[in-house]
Amino acid sequence: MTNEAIKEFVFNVVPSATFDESGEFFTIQIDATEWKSLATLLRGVPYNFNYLFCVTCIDWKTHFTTVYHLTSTNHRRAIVVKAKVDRNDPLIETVSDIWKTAEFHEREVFDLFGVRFKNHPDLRRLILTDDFEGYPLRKDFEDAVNMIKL
Amino acid sequence: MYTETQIINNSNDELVINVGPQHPATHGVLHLVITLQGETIKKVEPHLGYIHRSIEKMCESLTYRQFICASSRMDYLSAHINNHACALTVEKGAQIEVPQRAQYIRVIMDELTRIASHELWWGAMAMDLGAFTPFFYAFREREVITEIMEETCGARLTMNYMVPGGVMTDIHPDFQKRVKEFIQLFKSKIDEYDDLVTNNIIFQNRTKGVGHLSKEDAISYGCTGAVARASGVSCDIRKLYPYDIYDKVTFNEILETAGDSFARYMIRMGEMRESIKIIEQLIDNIPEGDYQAKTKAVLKLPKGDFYTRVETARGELGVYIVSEGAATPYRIKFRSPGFSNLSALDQMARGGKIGDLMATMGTLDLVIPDIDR
Amino acid sequence: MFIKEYISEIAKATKSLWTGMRLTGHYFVRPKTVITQQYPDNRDTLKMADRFRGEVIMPHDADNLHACTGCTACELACPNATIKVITKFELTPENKKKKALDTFVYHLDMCTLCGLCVDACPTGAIQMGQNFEHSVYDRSTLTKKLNKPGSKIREGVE
Amino acid sequence: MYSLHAITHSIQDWLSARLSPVWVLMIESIIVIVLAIGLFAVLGLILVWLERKVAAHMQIRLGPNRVGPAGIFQTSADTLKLILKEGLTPDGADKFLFNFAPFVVMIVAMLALAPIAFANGFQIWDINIGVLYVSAISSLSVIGILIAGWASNNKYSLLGAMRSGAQIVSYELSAGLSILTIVVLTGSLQISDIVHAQQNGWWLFKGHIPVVIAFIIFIIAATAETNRAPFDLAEAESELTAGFHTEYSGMKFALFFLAEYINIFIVCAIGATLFLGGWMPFHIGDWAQFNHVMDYIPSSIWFFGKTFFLIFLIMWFRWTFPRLRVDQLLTLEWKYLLPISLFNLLLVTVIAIMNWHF
Repeated sequence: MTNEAIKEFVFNVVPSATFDESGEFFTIQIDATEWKSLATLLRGVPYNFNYLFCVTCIDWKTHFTTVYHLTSTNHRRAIVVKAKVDRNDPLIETVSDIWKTAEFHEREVFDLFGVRFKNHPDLRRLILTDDFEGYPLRKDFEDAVNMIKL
Repeated sequence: MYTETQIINNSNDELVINVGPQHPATHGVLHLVITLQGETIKKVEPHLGYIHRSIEKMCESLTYRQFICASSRMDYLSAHINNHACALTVEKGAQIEVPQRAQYIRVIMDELTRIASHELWWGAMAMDLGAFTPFFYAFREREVITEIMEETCGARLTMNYMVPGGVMTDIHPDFQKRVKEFIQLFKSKIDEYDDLVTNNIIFQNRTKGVGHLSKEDAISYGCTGAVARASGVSCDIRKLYPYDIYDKVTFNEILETAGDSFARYMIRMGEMRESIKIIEQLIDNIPEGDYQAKTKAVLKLPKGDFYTRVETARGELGVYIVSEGAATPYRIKFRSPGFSNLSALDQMARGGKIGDLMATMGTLDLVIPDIDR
Repeated sequence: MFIKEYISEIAKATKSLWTGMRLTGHYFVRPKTVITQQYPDNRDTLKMADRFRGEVIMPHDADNLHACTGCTACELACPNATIKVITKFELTPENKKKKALDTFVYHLDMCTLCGLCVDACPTGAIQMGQNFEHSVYDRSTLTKKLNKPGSKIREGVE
Repeated sequence: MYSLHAITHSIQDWLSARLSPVWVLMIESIIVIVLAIGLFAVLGLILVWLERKVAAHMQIRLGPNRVGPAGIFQTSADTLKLILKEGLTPDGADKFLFNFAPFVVMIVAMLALAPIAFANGFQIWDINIGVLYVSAISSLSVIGILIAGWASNNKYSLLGAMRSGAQIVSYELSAGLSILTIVVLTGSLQISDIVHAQQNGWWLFKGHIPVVIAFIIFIIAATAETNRAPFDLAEAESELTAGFHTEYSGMKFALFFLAEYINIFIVCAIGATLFLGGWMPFHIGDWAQFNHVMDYIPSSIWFFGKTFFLIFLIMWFRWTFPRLRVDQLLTLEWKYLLPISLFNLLLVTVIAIMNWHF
């Protein structure tokens, strides 16, 4: 499987996807709304990306990107999917039904960034207390009590 | 969270117990809410965050040299390997060539750390199952490693020995001699471990067939390290994506197929022996040369994102740095092995007894600061 | 057959238990294997490794001279603002203004003993000391001034 | 053989010559109570210290070594600390039962001490159903544990108490059956008879392999009945924090702790009496010279030596083995120990009837 093949495969599903081959992993950039359908296809044949090893989010101040690192235990090839999420209404569909590990990782992202995952079975704060206000890993988060400005 | 009325109104004889945050078996501040029916576990729900320090946020304000020492505080039992992962990521981004000598030292240190970590796990796991004595035997050998570390790195637990471009100081003149002595000592002692715990009939009955995790689940839950390898998933990063000089040494990736606690136990015992093998191959062949590459005073990573995977004692640690070209990272994500392994605990413990939960948790080798970060 | 299996099972189990008991018994009757170090008693013989990182110290020689130029490299290298270098301007014999160290403030209570400051120091003015007994009754005593009163920079250190 | 009969009888005679029988009984009871409590305190302290030392040396440590020579007064210091501590009662607990439970456990342990022969002629109460009495009394201690677990209003305590209930009820059986083998061989339930029956050799050596098997089963069952590792499920530290005594503190906790060690002493004393001849010195058949030499060692030393040997054995188990799981514990009893001890009892009965033993 080459990058070209994946490109074509993704292009058929998500025409608006852009690709980035400069980094270590082959990166697919899509919009949040298209993520779920792409994820289902990537998990299925022929690529069988069955192992989601990292889920995270980056706050770009104008928008979020949720970053999914995928690999497959069959052909050992990692790809990255970056989904652009609206910052004012951060909403993306969950993939916890496809990869169970996403359940915890998405809860963490929800906890620290406030990205809501649609259809997540148990979307609650994972690390912070239930009554915590704000999302600490956002760039505009200010915690007057605990953060020490140097 | 459960309110009191919820517990009382529970009609189907279920008992909700809080295991932790202070509990002898959770080794730290993990909080599990377990639902019991009699002694049988119906559900395990982890509550995290008691030791969350937001290292990721902290690192956003630290330079690329400084953030390495913060990573020691995640999985403090394999602090060296965490440091190694961070250093590798920075080197990848800044395109620093690491001298051969430094690579050898790093790998030897990694493997020593792995043995030390597994020793502690072995003792603590036996303690979870009610045997107290192994803990002290494990610490006796672990002490030798920490003393070697102390001599060379200057610290015993959070060494901060790796710097971008190599290691901070050269190895101590006695280093090779002491490591060889340790290898000799350890080889005789590991058989004692088998006598005391592995072959013990009570221990085997407690762990065999307990906390079963199928191969599919292990992959789906993103389990790594001994947990995944016990289910037959080949996932040793040292083998699959070798870093530093792991491609030059020969060692076996220990694999089991049973997927139960005993398989996880055997994997870790085997890994200790493999680590000894790796050290034996390297210890006499450390090449002469620089221990540190010349680097710029202010390290800056080019714009882009960098991801490194290394194999810690607990599994795969991923360090993901997003750089905007500044001297500090824009965003750092640590993909910690314990976090994913813990998420499979519910699946593994369900249907077992309380004692099984402890056995399963023991073989998961959870380090809570690693989960919470 | 069932009886045979039953009995061999018991025999195997008993043997495995006995192996374990023999090991603990082995150590029980050999007091020399005890590894306990009786800490406050062995203080005189206790020697820490040369590189052991116990605290940051600034060595002064017999003439009360140190090697710190006040360049603040350590302050910049420190991950958690443990070090604060306060500098002043001194007049050199040629009547030029020269930056020099006034006070080297070291917050031991914040220090993670990572050793980055020592690594960063260009003149080797600070080192890691071997003392590890830092417990005090008053936390404020952990904020230390490392340069001794009246100390000066050694000649020739730039 | 040196006997303590002379001392006890002279006290009896001296008192009855001066006082009415009722007063004699009263005064003798007081003496016995004082002695028993004294023995309790001393035994508790020594056993705890011993356990810590045994554990330490097995774990290549030194153990207590600061208070007194070799740390012998460490346990006294700990007890003093526990006495001075506040005894908390949880808010939702059943106050009366919560405070009552430690005493139940303690009193049961004290009662079981009555028929034990500490030395030749030194026995509180030589009841004719001595063995039956001890096994009946010692099974009562589970009631104290159940009360403690239930009254604490703590889920850990409740689970621990329930485990303890299941455990002690099961292991009573095989303990009883292995005691029965000796009763069958001796033909008496009286402790003094059992001891005297071992005049020409201890049952462990006289009774062939079946008695050895009974002895092993008895030791296992005794370990389980006293809630000691590897059968310490009732307090299973890593599972239930402290099991039934999670909520206890201060002196009430100390009573549980003490009772545990007294119970160990009692079961080991019973084991020593039944299988190792109690205070009876080591005799070989009719070899008079050898037996005579052995008689020079006081009988109390024989008794305590044997008992402490068994106690050491139980401690050795504790510091070597992992804990069993609750279902495995019951499997061990019902699938292994019980059938074996039933079959064993049958064998012993045959031996006794045919008079095959030495």
